[in-house]
Amino acid sequence: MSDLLLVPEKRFEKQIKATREKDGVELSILNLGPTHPATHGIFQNILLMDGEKIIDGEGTVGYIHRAFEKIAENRPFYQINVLTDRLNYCSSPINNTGWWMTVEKMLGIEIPKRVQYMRVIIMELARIADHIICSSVMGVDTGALTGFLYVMQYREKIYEIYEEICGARLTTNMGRIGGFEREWSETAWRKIDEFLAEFPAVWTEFENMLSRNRIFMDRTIGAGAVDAEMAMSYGFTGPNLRAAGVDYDIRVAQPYCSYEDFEFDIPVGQNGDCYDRFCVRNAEVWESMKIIRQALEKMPAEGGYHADVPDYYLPPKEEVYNNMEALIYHFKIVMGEVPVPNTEVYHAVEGGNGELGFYLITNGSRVPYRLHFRRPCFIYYQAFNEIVKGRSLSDAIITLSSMNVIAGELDC
Amino acid sequence: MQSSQLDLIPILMQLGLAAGFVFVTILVSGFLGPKKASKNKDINFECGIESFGNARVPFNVRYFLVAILFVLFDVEVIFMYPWAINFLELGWEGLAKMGIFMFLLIVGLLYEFKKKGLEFE
Amino acid sequence: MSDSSNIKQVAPPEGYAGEGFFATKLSEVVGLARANSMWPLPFATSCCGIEYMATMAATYDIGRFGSERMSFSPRQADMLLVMGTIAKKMAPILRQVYEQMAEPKWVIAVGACASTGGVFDTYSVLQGIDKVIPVDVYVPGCPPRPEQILDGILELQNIVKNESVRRRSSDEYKDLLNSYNIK
Amino acid sequence: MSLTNEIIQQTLSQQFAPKVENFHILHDMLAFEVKKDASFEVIKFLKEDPSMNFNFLTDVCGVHYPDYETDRQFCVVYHLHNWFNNVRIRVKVFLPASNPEVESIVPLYAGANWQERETYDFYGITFKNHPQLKRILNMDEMESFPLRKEFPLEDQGRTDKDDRFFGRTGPNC
Repeated sequence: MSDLLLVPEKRFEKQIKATREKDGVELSILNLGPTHPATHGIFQNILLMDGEKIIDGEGTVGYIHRAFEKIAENRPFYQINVLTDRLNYCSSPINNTGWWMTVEKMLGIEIPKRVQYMRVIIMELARIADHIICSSVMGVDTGALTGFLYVMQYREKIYEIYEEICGARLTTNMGRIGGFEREWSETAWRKIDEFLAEFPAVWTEFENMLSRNRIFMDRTIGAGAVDAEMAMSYGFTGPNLRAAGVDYDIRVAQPYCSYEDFEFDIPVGQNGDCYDRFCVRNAEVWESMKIIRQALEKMPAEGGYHADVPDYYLPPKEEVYNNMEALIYHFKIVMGEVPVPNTEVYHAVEGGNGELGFYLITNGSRVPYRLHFRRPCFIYYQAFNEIVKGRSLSDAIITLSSMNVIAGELDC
Repeated sequence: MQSSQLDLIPILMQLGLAAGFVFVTILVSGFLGPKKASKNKDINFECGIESFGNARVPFNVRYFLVAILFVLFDVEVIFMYPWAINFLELGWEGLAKMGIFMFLLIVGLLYEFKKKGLEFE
Repeated sequence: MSDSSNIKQVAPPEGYAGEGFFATKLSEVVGLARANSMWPLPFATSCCGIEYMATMAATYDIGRFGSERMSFSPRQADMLLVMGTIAKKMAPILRQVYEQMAEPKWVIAVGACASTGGVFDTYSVLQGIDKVIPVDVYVPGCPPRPEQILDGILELQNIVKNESVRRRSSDEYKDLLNSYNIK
Repeated sequence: MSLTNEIIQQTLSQQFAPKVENFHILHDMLAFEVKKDASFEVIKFLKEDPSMNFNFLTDVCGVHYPDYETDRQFCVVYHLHNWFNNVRIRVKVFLPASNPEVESIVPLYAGANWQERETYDFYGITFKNHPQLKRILNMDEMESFPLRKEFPLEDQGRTDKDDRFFGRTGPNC
């Protein structure tokens, strides 16, 4: 157990000497280092290689550790939303809405149906955007750059929808305690409809290009296979777990934000390899589009865009200048004399990569006492060296890309 | 020089121009480009961390085997080029000769297959 | 026929008149050649990296400005685009990559985190990469929009156009490197 | 028979009477505290007992309570989730301030490996016979444990940000 604490290079040198004497095979150390085009983020893997085959490996993370949890202990609730959209920055609206739902659960605020439907729409759009990047970058890693360039245009269309709703493209800081900061503009609804009209054809084209492509199938089928038992014991959640055959999805297991009103099914793979993860993510894009269509149809007409909680929801500016209560509420919210209970709450949301959980401990003051993010990437990435042992280096690269490890969420 | 050779001079000029342009640009950029060597710059790039161990490690023999086999069959293809050009004039007799040549190499390929030379794992 | 009275004569480009037909200096020619073919090293660490992917993609296409070819190895890179948060654990790696780049080299700090540490004023984040390597252009924004990143690259192209050929051997440049004790 | 909080509470109290205490329900999730030495057995029981069957470890994290009494200043919180009956549970283990140490549950759930390393990295809580207990997110040369309450947020060595302009008078206001 002690030599595991050594620096990986020292540990592998002992193994190299051992195998050199025993069967004369010369092993070598490869550094899949922090700045590497194949790792779509900054994590390092020092691999012990026999030619092309990986014998052993050790991962080092923490290269963009920004101490989110320490910052969260010094920021009031509405300022922590800025942190959450830098967790999994490919689908930041999901993180934002997840954080707002945790705070609302802690404060016991009831959200009107219309706002819940709007939140479902924006979360599913973010999930589509996340899967667009992951699937197309998987194509880039097996050599198909065209797919990436073609599909990224539709991610730009989703960026335009974000801009209509909250003004930002990537780190959206969307929503408030109780709903959204403003009614969605006419162009936002029109752009959502346009996106739903155009995107299916594009996504079919993208899928046809890669799903039955001989090169892509040979590269990904069987690479980085994870069985259900190992996935559950390593804490896999999200598309990586569903690719291994376990149909655990929080939107169905513990429905939040009125997900129970929509019919959608959970795509599940069989043998949990890169090809299954790719297909599960592609199928989930179809499911998300189905959810958005149902949400648009069943959207209740009235209900406004935020819950009526003046204690926590900043009143609009013209009201603050005109009537007294709004001024008092505005002052109390900004100065932080907000009635916060002294409690603990854990709320989980189905993020782009899996179960994104917020464990919030409050002690009645304006800043949380302790906030812990359950980051799916951090938990399932520890199985990477286990999965990749004994496989070739090119399998390791495609496994890393298919697991969609986002550095911001990995070392938050 | 006969007139036919005179026609070749423009081709030589073209060759000279192409090779010249490449050579001159490399030379000029060699002079104009600033050079700054330092110890830290000359060690090989290892994704940003100091490199450990050396890369001159004896590697597995199967890489060498694959390379030699490639060269062998590549040379075979080169022999086919002259045959492919005057394919019609040589007619059946040419095909027979080429067939024997290729048959010998296919026997070699089968021999490798049996000896598992192409197995990469 | 149109009477030639109301045709306004456009002034000829200034190289046309004056002494020496389109006379130019060597550094301007070299600068022009360098500026329009800057090979970027995308040192993408976090959210700005994803925004850079949008800049590389079809809509904002960085290839229009000569930076089509991404080089992930510092040996063939001209400009180091540092995008995203640089933690203290990452600083020596960033410095090593910068030192191993071929001269002439430039650095663009894309985003607030690379320029000043941004929203993360914490114990583990390097407060701005100019503490470790000299920076030529800072692009504000968190993350900056693709147009802002392109504007930063155009800004750098102006710098490269007007840079004299002898800058890299001038002692003012040597003092700059010594201040970062880069040998 | 569906697994409700009361059933869990009864079975656990019978099984580990003195070691398990302070059952409370917060936002419809049962939470309880376990004595330091019995934490491994309780979690093993929760995982392997057919009636409990908590097969999924959702999360491991640490909390620092500087103003509690000295033998309860650190706390390790485990979140477990029973997928079959869809029940979540929170197990809290309080540790003394002087030498916070608890049994590692990597043999039960492989997913706890890095999360325990992260808790060690942030709070200095050592996990006995953890396969590779060393820092994961911070630099290896760092000695202090940053998420403890007395550790300041800002980097003390920073030169550029003048506290006066940021409205910070005292250390970390």
